[in-house]
Amino acid sequence: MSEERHPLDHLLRADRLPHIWCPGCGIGIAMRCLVLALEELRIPLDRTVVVSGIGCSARVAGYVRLDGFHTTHGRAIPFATGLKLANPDLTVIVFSGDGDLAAIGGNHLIHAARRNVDLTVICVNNFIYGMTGGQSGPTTPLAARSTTTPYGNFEPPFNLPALVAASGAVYVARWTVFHVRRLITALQEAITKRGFSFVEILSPCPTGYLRRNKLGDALDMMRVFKTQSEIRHGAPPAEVGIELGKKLILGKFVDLERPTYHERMRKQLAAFFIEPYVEKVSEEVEAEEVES
Amino acid sequence: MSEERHPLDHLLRADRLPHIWCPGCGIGIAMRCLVLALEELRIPLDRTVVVSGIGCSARVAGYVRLDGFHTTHGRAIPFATGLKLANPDLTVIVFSGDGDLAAIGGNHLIHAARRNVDLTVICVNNFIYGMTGGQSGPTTPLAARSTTTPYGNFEPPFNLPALVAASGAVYVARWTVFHVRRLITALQEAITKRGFSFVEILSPCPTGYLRRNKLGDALDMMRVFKTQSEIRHGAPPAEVGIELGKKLILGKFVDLERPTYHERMRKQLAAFFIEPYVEKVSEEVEAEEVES
Amino acid sequence: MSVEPTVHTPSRAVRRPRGRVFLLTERCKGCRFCVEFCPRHVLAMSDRFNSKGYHVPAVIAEELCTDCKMCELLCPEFAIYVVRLEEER
Amino acid sequence: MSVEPTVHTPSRAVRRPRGRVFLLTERCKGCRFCVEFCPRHVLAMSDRFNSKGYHVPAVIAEELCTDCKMCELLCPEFAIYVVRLEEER
Amino acid sequence: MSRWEVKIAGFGGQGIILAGYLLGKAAAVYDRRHATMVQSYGPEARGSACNSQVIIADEPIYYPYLTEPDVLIAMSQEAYARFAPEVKPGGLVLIERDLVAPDAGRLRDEGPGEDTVRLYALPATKIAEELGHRIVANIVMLGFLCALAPIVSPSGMREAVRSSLPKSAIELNLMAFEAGYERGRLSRSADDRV
Amino acid sequence: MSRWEVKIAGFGGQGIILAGYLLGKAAAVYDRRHATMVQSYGPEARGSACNSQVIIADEPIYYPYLTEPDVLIAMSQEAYARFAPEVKPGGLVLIERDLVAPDAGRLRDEGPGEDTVRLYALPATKIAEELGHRIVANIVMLGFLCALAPIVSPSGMREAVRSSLPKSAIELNLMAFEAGYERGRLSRSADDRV
Amino acid sequence: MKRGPAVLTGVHFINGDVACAEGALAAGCRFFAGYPITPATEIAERMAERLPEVGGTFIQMEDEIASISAVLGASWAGVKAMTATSGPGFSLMMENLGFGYMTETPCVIVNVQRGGPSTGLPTLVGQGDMMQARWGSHGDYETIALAPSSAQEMFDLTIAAFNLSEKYRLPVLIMSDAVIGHITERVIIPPEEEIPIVNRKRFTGPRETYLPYLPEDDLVPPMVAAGEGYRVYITGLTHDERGYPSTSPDAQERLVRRLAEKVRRNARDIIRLEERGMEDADVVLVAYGISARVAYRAMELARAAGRRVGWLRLITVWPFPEERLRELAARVRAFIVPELNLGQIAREVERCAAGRALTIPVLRPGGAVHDPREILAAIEEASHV
Amino acid sequence: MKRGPAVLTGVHFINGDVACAEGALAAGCRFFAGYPITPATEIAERMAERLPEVGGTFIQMEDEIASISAVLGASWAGVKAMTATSGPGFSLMMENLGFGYMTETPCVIVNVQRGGPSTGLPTLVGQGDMMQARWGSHGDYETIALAPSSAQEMFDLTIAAFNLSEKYRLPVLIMSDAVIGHITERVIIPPEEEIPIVNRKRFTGPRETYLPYLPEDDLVPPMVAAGEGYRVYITGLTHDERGYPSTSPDAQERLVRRLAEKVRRNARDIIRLEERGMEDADVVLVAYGISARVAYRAMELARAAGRRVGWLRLITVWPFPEERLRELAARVRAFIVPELNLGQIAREVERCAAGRALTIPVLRPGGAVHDPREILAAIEEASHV
Ligand SMILES: Cc1ncc(C[n+]2csc(CCOP(=O)(O)OP(=O)(O)O)c2C)c(N)n1
Ligand SMILES: Cc1ncc(C[n+]2csc(CCOP(=O)(O)OP(=O)(O)O)c2C)c(N)n1
Ligand code: SF4
Ligand code: SF4
Ligand code: SF4
Ligand code: SF4
Ligand code: SF4
Ligand code: SF4
Ligand SMILES: [Mg+2]
Ligand SMILES: [Mg+2]
Repeated sequence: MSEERHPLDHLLRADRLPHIWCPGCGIGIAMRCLVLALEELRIPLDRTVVVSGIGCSARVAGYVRLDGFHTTHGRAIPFATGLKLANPDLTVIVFSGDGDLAAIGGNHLIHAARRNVDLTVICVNNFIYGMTGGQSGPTTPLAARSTTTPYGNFEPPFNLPALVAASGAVYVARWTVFHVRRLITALQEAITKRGFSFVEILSPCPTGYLRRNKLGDALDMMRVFKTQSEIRHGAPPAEVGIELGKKLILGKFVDLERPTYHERMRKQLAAFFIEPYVEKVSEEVEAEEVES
Repeated sequence: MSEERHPLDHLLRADRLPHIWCPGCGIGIAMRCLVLALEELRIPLDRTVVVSGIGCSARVAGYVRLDGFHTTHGRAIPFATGLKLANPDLTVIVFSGDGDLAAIGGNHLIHAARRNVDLTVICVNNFIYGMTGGQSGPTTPLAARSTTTPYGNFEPPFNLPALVAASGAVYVARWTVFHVRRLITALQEAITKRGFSFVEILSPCPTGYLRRNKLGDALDMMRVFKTQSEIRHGAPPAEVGIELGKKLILGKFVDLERPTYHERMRKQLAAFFIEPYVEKVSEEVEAEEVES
Repeated sequence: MSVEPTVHTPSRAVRRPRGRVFLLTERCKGCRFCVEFCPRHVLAMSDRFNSKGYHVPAVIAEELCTDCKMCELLCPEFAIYVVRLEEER
Repeated sequence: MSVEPTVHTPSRAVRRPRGRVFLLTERCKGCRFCVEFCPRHVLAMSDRFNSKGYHVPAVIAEELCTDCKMCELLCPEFAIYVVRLEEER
Repeated sequence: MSRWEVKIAGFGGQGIILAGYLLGKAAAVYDRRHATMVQSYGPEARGSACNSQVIIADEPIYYPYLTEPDVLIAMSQEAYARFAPEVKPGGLVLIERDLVAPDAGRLRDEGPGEDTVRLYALPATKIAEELGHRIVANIVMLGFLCALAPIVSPSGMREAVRSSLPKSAIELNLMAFEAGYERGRLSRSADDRV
Repeated sequence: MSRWEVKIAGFGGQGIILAGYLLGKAAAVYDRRHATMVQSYGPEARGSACNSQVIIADEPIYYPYLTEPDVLIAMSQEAYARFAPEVKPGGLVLIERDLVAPDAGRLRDEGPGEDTVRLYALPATKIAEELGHRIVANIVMLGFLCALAPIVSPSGMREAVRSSLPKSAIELNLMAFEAGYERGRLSRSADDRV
Repeated sequence: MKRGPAVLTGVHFINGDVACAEGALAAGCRFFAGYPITPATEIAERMAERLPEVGGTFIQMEDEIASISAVLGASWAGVKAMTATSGPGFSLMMENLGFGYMTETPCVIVNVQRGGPSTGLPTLVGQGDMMQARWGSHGDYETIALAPSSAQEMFDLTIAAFNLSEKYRLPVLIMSDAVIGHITERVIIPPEEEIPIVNRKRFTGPRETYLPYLPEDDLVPPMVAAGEGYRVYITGLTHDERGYPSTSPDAQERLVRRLAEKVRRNARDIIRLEERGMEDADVVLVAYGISARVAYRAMELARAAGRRVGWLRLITVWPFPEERLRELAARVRAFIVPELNLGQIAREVERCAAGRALTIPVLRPGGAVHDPREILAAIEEASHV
Repeated sequence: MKRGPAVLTGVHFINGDVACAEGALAAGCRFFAGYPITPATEIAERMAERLPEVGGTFIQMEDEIASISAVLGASWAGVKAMTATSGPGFSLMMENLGFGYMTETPCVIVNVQRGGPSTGLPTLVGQGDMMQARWGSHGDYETIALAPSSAQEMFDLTIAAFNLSEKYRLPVLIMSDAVIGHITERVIIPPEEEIPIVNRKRFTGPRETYLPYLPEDDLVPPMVAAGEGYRVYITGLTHDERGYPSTSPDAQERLVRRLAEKVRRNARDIIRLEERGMEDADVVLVAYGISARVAYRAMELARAAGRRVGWLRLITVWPFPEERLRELAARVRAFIVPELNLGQIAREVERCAAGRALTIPVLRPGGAVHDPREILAAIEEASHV
């Protein structure tokens, strides 16, 4: 009962395993689902890029055997936007944490959704800032304890699916690391979807979140994922906010067609460049009176 | 037919008039509506503060005779949050432009709405970056020309009411600078509302937007506001996106009750501090293994 | 078009409010909002320039003014305002 | 509970797939997901430690394994995997 | 003269910067000389005082600010009041007649003297309006200037107009230039000089 | 001795830092001496090697790193292998018996010599488990240390435990301390010494 | 809700970050806005726990830009306010830090430095942000930056930082490092009444006469808070004494010069140094933060070997103690500057030495402190030139 | 879609911002991400118009942080990329600029400086960000910064900046100013084939042998692009030659030293200066950007008055031309440094002068350039000491 290579090792930087995640951390499962989704999709992996910010979840970019960019905290999406726009042939996947994408990176998230750039954003929501040791974040449930909410959190969390849907995302889904098969399917749909797609993955952080909130260990959280979830495809995003003690609503909430950034760009530009280039006084010369 | 003082001069820094705004610019009207709303509300103006970022609209903070803070581009909301949290007795009004609040400042906008801090955010949407001379922004309609979209804009704009509603705002309304009386009422409601309220004000920018888009002058835009608007109170925010050639949907879209940041804070903290203070090894000492 | 029963308070019911229009010419930037949106056509653009070179409006029919304050409310420049006249008896 | 007509291919219909479980012990961190969520109770935690001091699971009933791969899918460590056995004939 | 310093001044919206630009472009691109233009304007988006400073020379120009303008084109009273006193003795001052009232004093040409300038007035805006749009008053002024001083070649100016403006505007602007130029040629002897 | 350098080393999660903290606190707060603790750990959130370095002295401590530890508490094989060689000749090495296998060589006490240390082994985790929870193995070790070397006063240690831990944990930790201390007192003459 | 004492008088064994938080509370800080980042997080965590106990406000913002903005806002509400971060967050704060200098907003910003550049070495020490502290925001201004060398100083200097910031109306920086932030040491917190507290000068005259940017003799204008009825207008644009924007080069000259001069002219009041062995020194170690403690050890070793070595610890790093350095340069042979960067403060030392004394940087880019013997080697070298 | 020529060969009368954009296009830049800000906006506006004509991509991002992040991303897609901003936006870019240095990402960042600090004087000139260019991001690193003095140089140096950035794999800064950005001048664009273009060294060997951070003799590692199959892992953490994160002080030493050394060792290749009258000078004006042109006028005036004045224009400001300054310090009486700040480059001059020559800063905090007579006065002063 022991052999050298895991069947997925060729898709991983196996020389870096074991990874740094804690026992019971769900990020490893999320990473496998990504890798499996990619393998089954049979898209050219040489042109598939994973971009992350900073955080435990963001370490995924360094474990998958793909081009991986571990950027700065919160900036994975604009970096990915630059990659994708400069080379539209790339499949660009952003994989990062809830704090990274929705706290410091929240603005990039909504703007990328608005632009409908063809990116897939995968957000590991572990309800906490894992890497820095368990501070609250924009997904921490009300009343939860964290090192920065020692008396219980009193800031309501974002409903991320609602936020990205209101911003313009064309594909929005939520699963947990327990729902591996469905998650793999969702990732495949998201990756193949043209435009901005978003998958939220609920995941246990025993070290930073569960322990402090007396929610047991990672296994207990997995049991919660198993028993307290309700799959409601097409649920209105506004109704899928996560509240302690209520069912976790999972499923595919948004899947619609809208021209992507590139599609709109091509269409808009096609009307021009009929005449040869002529140097003109651009209106700047007259825009003498601008400020700030 | 001439007299020294305008009846509102006492609420303005009249020594700074005429203001810097262009002929036909709507910001002056929006400013008057704010001033009139405040005057009629009879709240203590000594404790009313206007905070702005940078932009033409943001100059309002320097013309009203109130405590005014003209902060940095995009940062009016967090500055205002600091003011309000440090002194909850203040009435804190953020007044700024669409670029300031929704482009560079977009993250603060959604987070403040999420927290439901008791702020009133007034956003002058002139569809453009006025102060820097007419660049496109996150509210510029599709196909519109600007100095940075010389071939027509191909980024879909935000639907701001939908964005802030999805983020948690308790009061969301949209009016134009033509609808002065309704706007005044809306501002009064927003200011008296407990929690995060948001009022979008559509306003002509003849210099940066109309001229370049052959939409005539400010007066033409005012006529559009008058004739092409449809008031639909309670319209679902998702349905009020602005599209060229379609009716402008105005009205009060959201007005609901949700505990404010301060209310939740007080409630959450009330359960503590029953025992006298004891120095304890906070869990930090054991959180030896954190990073980044 | 009011369908409410009219209470006859003879001395007031027939009178309509009247206003006197004031203009701070040096503030005006000639946007014409006041002229366009005055429901009683009290104002018109004049040939006059102020010192910044902006055309300013003129009052052409003050007697029609109902003190509705639309001009005042819509002026971006705080350049025009209306004072209600004592009611004529 | 299939309501489709069953085609009798006798040698296959009665056989269920079987798997062999492999464990990369040095990767395991003892989270117990594989043990808990194996529908056939093929695994159990053992007393053994790996060199990092984590308890690792043991295969206690490999013959029950249906190669459903749940253990493999849920292992956060890429520490366990299942290989389908040649079907017994 | 191998070096010209020209100041064009007025309000935002009068095409002050464009005028400076065209002048410089004519010199730099079509007359193949060195030229610089720096501009200055206020914080307002519209209507504040603004000016452009153009230097044309045969040598590279290091210091791009005027030390003593050879020419001032004043399109507003404020511009005139502020900048006329700086003009080099014997220099040229062109004013928009309907917007600027010149004072007495040094500016009257009372014979060549230490402290005098040559002052010409032109109703450029009126001329422009007659041509179709007041927006080309600046170009009328440029034509006027071209005729009164050998700063740039008229052909260079025409090329600058042609190569710089949107197609639809070229004709009107060329007409404005010619109108100004014509007035300038006449003025050299006639009474446009104040 | 007026100055003690103590290294406590093991894995994240073994309470290595807490042990160092309590030791330092006993010295600084209750024995009123100077004390510093610096810690070191890897990038992993859990399970990587970590250690704490404690210096206790009567004088202010400028350089807070150990130059030659007087005492090493090794809670893992890795820690033992890495740090035991650094211990000062004649110094004290305490190991968690069930996790560390000491090598032969310099560490055996073959009579006082240049290159020897005093090595004691204690099944601290087992003792802790017997008391109720393996988490207090670190405190067992501290008790053991207190009995074997006059670094801090036992009463100081007890106070440090009482003032530092959540109420619910104090009793267990004090029991752990006493258990270790008792074993240490016995060991001073007995066979816990390896 | 006020349940805990603000000043925890007594003897403690706490780490530098916790001591910093306690110092802030003792100084009267009642507002903290921050964003977690190793190795500064414990300051926020301590504040999160302690501020509600004393009736203050803690908020974790969405990022560091929001954090410093909220701190500036709170300061204008009349409350002493602070944030704490490390390199990446410090970089993000640069724009709004400049707003703080321009609007003369008192507040304290703590940077617990880790190894850089970029994400670098999150858990390990560095001192690479020392020049950034001086030059990191656009435009020119003067700042005050203090560099603590112990947990005790994390407490003491945080109080000093608040006092300086209130006195001179500007953001004051505490440039700590990962070792000093995490070192756990004895910290003695004195009784409340023994802690000197400086509060901003308040204007209390009639509204009509108040000019928010009219300085007094010390070049500092008295301040008011929002809500007090003075109806101030505060802008990051260049402004005149009324606070109104101005685009005149003169206004720029007056304002920006004064912002610098109020620090420069008061340099003697601001600068703190600690010195040892200067009487007979012909080589002087110049260091700060954890490096100063390592250098101290090197001095001990060198003195034991008969070298005449002095030790100058920069407690105030900015404004740089030019005067003292120039004095020393005239009489010592060399300065040795050990730093955990590629040579930042060493450049300042070199400039002040003006060729009169040698400057020998001893550099490591971070990750670990020096081995005292590296410094010793430089002393030997300097003693032989 | 490719309809316009990338290189607009010919004689133009354009402003510095437009020339900068044209320079970028001529250098091969095909990606621009930016955010409007006076006085740099025209660069973005020109790029918005021109890039689609040459098949490139222009995007206006939501802020400056996003802009620089997108630029770094585009560069890793193998495309030459640029952004342009002014002080406030430059400050916001600091964190991700550091990521660019750490990951050795070629790109060009233009800062058209205006009066600061903070919002300051948006439309008016300043040179207050010169030290920020060197020290603005946390941690220690070396940078390359060029200071154009004319519209022509906005064109030329933008090409040079791209070439240096490609050659040495780092973000290169163009530190322009509001006058140079807006000055309209004759700009001569040479034929395409006369423009020297440097492209990053590409690795083309077998995948297995590629180590993304294994430097060659010039200390620069060859680069690959995302999507080429090399499966690189790029991180802002301290990393080894494989690009893998490492927390060893050794890895830090090797990486961070090399990042600095690759600039320092190649300083001669990087540094460009322009000099006049140095043969007989006993006073030397040291200046850059618009101030250099003003100083030139002062030199003319002084020479006319019989003063032996030299003129040294810093085209490369960082790395600072230490060597040349030290040489000159040995033989001239004084350096005069006119700057539109409170004395930034003057400090570097002072440091290099090492007491051998006097350093006389002539300072204005911005809003307007110097009157040449102010500089003349300093020359007179220096000539009399
Ligand atoms: C600018 C900046 N601020 C703060 C940090 C510190 N930091 C690193 S990861 C992190 C939070 C990570 O939380 P999340 O994105 O939820 O990821 P997780 O670790 O939970 O997977 C923070 C605050 C940083 N690296 N950079
Ligand atoms: C950090 C920073 N980036 C850019 C700018 C330049 N800037 C000033 S105002 C403005 C846009 C203003 O647009 P908006 O908020 O819509 O206000 P408007 O002028 O249209 O009222 C920009 C980009 C700045 N001041 N600071
Ligand atoms: S801290 Fe939480 S998120 Fe990070 S590795 Fe550990 S369990 Fe996972
Ligand atoms: S530019 Fe536009 S928004 Fe700004 S003042 Fe002019 S009209 Fe108003
Ligand atoms: S008050 Fe009404 S009626 Fe009178 S002038 Fe104004 S808009 Fe016209
Ligand atoms: S609305 Fe005001 S600014 Fe406009 S024309 Fe009338 S008075 Fe003048
Ligand atoms: S494959 Fe399925 S049945 Fe077999 S051990 Fe794994 S989980 Fe159990
Ligand atoms: S799921 Fe993986 S890590 Fe967890 S116990 Fe099983 S083999 Fe070990
Ligand atoms: Mg998280
Ligand atoms: Mg706008």
